[in-house]
Amino acid sequence: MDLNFTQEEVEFREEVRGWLAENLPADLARKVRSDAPLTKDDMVRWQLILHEKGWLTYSWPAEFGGTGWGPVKQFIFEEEMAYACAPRILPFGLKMLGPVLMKFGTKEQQDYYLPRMCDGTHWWCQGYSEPGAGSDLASLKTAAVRDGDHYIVNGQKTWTTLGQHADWIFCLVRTSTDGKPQEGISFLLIDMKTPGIEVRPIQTIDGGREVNEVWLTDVKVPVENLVGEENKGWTYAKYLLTHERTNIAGVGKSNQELARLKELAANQKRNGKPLAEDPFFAARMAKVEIALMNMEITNLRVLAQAEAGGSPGAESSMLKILGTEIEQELTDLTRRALGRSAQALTPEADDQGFNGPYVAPEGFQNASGVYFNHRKTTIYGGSTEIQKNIINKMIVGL
Amino acid sequence: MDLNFTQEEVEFREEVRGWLAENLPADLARKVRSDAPLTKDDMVRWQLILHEKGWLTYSWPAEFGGTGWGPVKQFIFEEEMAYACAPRILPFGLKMLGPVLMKFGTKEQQDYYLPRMCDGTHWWCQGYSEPGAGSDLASLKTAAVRDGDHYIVNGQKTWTTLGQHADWIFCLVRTSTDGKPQEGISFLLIDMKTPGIEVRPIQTIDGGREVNEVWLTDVKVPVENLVGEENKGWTYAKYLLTHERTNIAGVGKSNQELARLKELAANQKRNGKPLAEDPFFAARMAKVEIALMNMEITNLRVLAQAEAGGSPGAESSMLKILGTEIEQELTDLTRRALGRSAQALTPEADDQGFNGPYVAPEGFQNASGVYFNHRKTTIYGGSTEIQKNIINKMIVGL
Amino acid sequence: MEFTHTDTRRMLADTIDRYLRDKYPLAARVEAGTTEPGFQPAQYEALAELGVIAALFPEDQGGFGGEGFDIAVVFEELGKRLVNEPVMDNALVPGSILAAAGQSDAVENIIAGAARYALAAEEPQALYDLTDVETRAEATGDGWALTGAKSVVKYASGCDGFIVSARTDKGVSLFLVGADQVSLRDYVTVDGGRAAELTLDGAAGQLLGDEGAGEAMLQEAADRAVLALSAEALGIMQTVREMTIEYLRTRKQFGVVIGKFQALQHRMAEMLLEIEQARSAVINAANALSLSGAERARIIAAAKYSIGRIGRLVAEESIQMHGGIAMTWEYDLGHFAKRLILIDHEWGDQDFHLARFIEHGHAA
Amino acid sequence: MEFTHTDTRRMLADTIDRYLRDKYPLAARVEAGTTEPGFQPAQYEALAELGVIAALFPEDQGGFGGEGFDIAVVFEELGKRLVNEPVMDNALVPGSILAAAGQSDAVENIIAGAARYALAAEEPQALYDLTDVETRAEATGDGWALTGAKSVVKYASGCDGFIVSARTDKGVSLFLVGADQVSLRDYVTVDGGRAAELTLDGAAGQLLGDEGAGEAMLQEAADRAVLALSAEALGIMQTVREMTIEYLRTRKQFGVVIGKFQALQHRMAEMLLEIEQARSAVINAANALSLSGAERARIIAAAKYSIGRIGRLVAEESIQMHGGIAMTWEYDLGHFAKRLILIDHEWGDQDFHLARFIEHGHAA
Repeated sequence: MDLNFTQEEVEFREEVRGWLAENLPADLARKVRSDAPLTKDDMVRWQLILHEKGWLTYSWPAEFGGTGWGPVKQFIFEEEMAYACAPRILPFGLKMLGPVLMKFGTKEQQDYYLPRMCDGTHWWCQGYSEPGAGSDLASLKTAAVRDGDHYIVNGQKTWTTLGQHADWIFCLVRTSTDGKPQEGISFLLIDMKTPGIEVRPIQTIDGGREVNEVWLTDVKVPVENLVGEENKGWTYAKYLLTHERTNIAGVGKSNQELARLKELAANQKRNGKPLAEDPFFAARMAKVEIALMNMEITNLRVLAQAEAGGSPGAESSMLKILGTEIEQELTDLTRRALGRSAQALTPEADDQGFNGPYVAPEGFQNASGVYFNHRKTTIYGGSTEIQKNIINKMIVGL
Repeated sequence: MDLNFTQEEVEFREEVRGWLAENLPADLARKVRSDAPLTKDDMVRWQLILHEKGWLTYSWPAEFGGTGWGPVKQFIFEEEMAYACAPRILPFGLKMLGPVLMKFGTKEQQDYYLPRMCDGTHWWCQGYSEPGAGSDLASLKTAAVRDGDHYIVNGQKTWTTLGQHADWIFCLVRTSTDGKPQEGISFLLIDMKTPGIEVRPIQTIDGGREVNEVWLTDVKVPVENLVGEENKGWTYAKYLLTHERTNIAGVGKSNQELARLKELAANQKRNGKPLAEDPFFAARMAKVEIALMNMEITNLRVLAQAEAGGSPGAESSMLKILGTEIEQELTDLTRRALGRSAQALTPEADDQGFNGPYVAPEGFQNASGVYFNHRKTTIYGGSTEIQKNIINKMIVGL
Repeated sequence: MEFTHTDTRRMLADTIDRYLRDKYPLAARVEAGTTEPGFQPAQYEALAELGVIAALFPEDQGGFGGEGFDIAVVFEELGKRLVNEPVMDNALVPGSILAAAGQSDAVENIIAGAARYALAAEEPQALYDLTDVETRAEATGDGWALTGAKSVVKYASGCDGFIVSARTDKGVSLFLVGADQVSLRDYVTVDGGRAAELTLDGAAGQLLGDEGAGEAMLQEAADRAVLALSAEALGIMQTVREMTIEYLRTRKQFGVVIGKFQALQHRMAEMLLEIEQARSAVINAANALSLSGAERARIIAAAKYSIGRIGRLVAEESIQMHGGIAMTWEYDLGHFAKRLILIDHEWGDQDFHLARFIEHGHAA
Repeated sequence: MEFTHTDTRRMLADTIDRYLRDKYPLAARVEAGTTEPGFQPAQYEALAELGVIAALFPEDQGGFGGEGFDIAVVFEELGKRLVNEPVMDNALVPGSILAAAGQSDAVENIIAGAARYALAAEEPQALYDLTDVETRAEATGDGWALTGAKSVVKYASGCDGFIVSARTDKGVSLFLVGADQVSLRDYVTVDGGRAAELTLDGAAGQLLGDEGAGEAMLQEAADRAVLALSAEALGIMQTVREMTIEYLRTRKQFGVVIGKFQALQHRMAEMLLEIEQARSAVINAANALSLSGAERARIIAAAKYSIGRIGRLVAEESIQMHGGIAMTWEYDLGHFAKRLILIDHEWGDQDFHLARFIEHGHAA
């Protein structure tokens, strides 16, 4: 047993931390820290800075131009990014489509798409979910009918995150209705500029406009945009979903949020004393901190296993459940710590030159919005209920 | 809206309280207060005192020699019994079999059995559960085969509370295997002295010996001991189970336990201050007290409905769930309040002339045992899981 | 014992219910909650005409109710339809203080829907503690001059006047301050509505009640507000309950309606059971308004604690059982859930009231 | 990072596991726990021979381990089979104090299983607080005379001596007291075993370590004890887990195995997930034994808090999922559940350790 990182890993962490301190633009870090929305330009700017350093493809093998880092280094990198309040690297191209293309794509597809998802040419979005499907992903209905050199695609995708900025979408489409629902699904790459595609924003309960519906009406897609074999898309989709995610638990992000919460609680006052010393609030914070400490060890255990070449079983589902619940609890405590001021919705206070008075303390203008927005985390990416089904299946076997 | 009892009800409460103060033997109250086990003699003694007063049949209609009290008076009576730490009135004859006989029994059965379950002649026990059945009561297998004027009964009953003292048992038996499991069940009264009956004690995890297995081997039961019609026993069993229970929530008992817990917490010390002032412990106590306050109102709502002739729906199941959870939580807090001394098992400290030193404070010699024993309350009488199924069925309808 | 409302209160409830069902579409409410003044003045006036405000005041103040159960009935109905008209903030709370201070003209105008006032009591540095008052009042020749800041004064914009708590040498007192005497920074609230930061810089104020009597007066108003909020939350929970039941019955996943999944059934049963506990808490609080001392304080604190705890459960569980659709602005549920959660941020959250409950237990 | 044990520790675990599986039937353990001396002396000696005690001490004290992970490995194995031999109470805890005080002969005898000692630290008036000491020690000509009372000293009967905390003018100190110097009132414990109330009336004692150093010495012993208890609880949870999984797979109700009911599936998933969290807490605590200061205190407190919380969940949920059978003495589960719950009553319960965690957070 050894809970410590190796000397090399410790030095690597220093290197990442040092580089971030010098290269992460302060305005971006400030936005991330206070949960203010990022523009497309913000995200692309940061992506290109990372790309120049060669770290954008931190999770890719060297043969495809990646860093070739193992799970532990990837984890450290992600932790440091979280601590520094760097904008998250959008996963759709780099973490989702990328690995699928590397494993199942043709050489031509790899050569064309992989570089372009790094250099800012292609912004990718994901076309998995459909309005009627929800957790039952395989019941999807968007149909692709072969017509000569093309597929004609009709249907509707939803929850397409940042689809409003996207150049391309990777879609699961139904190419056959024979057999089980899983058997007639194919994996298609679609240029968003193709006629017949319409993106309609979905406003979320916090007022945000991150997700979209994507409507497809007689969209012509060249057959060479098919990934792998027709009707085998479910295999690729599952590969993507179960593809080793070393930081599904979001330890770095939650540690960062906890630190921010503690600072807030030290400054807020209840009965003339810091809120952090109120026994009920202190207990709430301590409980989530302990859960996070335990989960961090659980996460390291999975990581060590992955580093040794093993693949995690039910632990991935456990980490998804725990990680999202801890994240949600932190957003809950943050809004609680703000008291009455959590009711104010004052994004203008984040603007440069804002002149007060603040309602919530600086950096906490949108705490309630963040709380409501985070309700999604236990719904998407395999809901908590689905994860419990998986845990039960893998361990109890029923 | 009026949350107050009527003047008549208030006076009735005073009357009950006054009578209990004078007539409840102090040694019995002391045993009940400190959760010490009662002997058969203890229980019979108290039962006869109540019978002499005419209150043993407090839940019976006047035509059968009962008090004729409505739901509210019955509730008040039960509350006062709990506050006074009176031994509970055993339900098997008076609350379970009695109402079934009144509704479905013959005149002869009523005339014979009802008086004898009051005057100490017949101690009744219940033969419902079987080892394989659990929550699936209708899957019972104990068989009664008609043979001339008798049934020949073979099978096994379990969880028979205080069966070791019993003169008679009322049993659900299978008289037919045609149709649905519910359709072939009959309701039989069996004299425990009949050859072929063996009572084997089951020791529970707290070391208690309240429950038993009852084995029946070729037990001859006269056909006149059948209640109602053959194969209609399920109807009677359900009547018994759903027969209006005005105090399923145990409000009086829990209020009494809470008062005892508060007293304990005021005397125990943590960091030199009363445990009752420790913020974490105070919060635990306050939460259960608030749950109990709310449940008390819910209970009164159901009671008012019953008094007006209505019959409770899903509320009965809600009160069963809440009442048992609150009871369990109180036993949990009591053992917590005792700290290390909850580990000692010192029933001898309850003996007259015990000479110390006490480990746990007087009256709390068996707090951990009580905690473990109370785990049964969410399992028996329709487990919490079964109650949730019922609530869902009645309200959501699926 | 009697757990049905009087005929008068049932008629009132029916009247409000029918009006809101017919004439208070949710879409307009949501829209109003994102713009100025944060509510629909015509609706507010219509509600006043229906007697919604008069029901909150006793006859000798020009109303026809004013008891705990009147407040509970009104706000439960308003909650069911997610009404964000400032009935609590501009009528119930300031009206009861003004009545206690003998300002009967102002109360009449409030009841008629012709005037709106707001209580400006909570300060930026205080977490729900109404006695944590740094605003100062100095005696001037014929009145008082107030200086300080108040936070999240709901529906402040357009008010005819403000009731402001301020400290003098005799402790906390309440003052009536004209709208022209204060500066407001107005903004939208997360749950749909508006509020303002209010600053006073030597504002002229008129003492309400006795000097130093402010804490008691505030507590009296707080008890009414807590009851109103709790009843509003109960109304919201009932609508959420209906929406969730309907969704469980109709939404299909994996070929069956999701209400067939036992894991969801059991969670729904828990939610249903807790909502009944919330209802009992509100009944108890409504009744407690006619009590006094520690008993009243404990019961009212217990209600707000219960509403805070159960409200969070209902909001979070109903969203989770709905899944993605509940995350959208377009679907009604999220708006109900937001208000339910934010009710815990008004007049003391669940921890605040748990502490208050404990404190008054010791005192008893 | 490395999350597998060293070969030596894995061999030790295998040895203990094999021995207990073959030669430590639960029935005998349960029986022993209800009679005198509360355990099976022959088993205790056999465990000592296997090296179970030696593994808890470093080489320079005559053992071959003594690190956090040695303690964790041993007690996890003991927990799995619900061993109630006094390895913690008569060896680990007193042994580490005696070693620190330079009593190497006594430690040697402990390691050999030839002598048993017990720490008598907690007093009747104290809830887990080892610094709440009213027992007094007065200097005599050549030693000390102790007067006071100690509560729930586990496996006291038959001990060769006691380590007693007592107050002098310099604070709390520890003393070695002969068995003939104390009176014991011996009794059964709820979780199967024995303990005693211990009284001292001018008992002759020998100072261990420096006068006034008692609190630090006790805290050092407490950290080891908490780790041992946490690992024992983890072992118990694993057995409970296996029993419950087996029961879900085989017990039928309404015609299907109960593990098919989704409500139980989801609760089982939560229990499985929490047990993994408990495992992580134990690993963290084992590692923390080599740290110092607030960091060590926080991690060890966090582990005991986690074990208390998760232990209750596992005990209660496993009984509930089993139903009636789990309530019987004859079925194994209840005995595991009882020990799991009572572990929260030794060396500070979850509230005590949550407070400790918070306190050391502020200090850090």
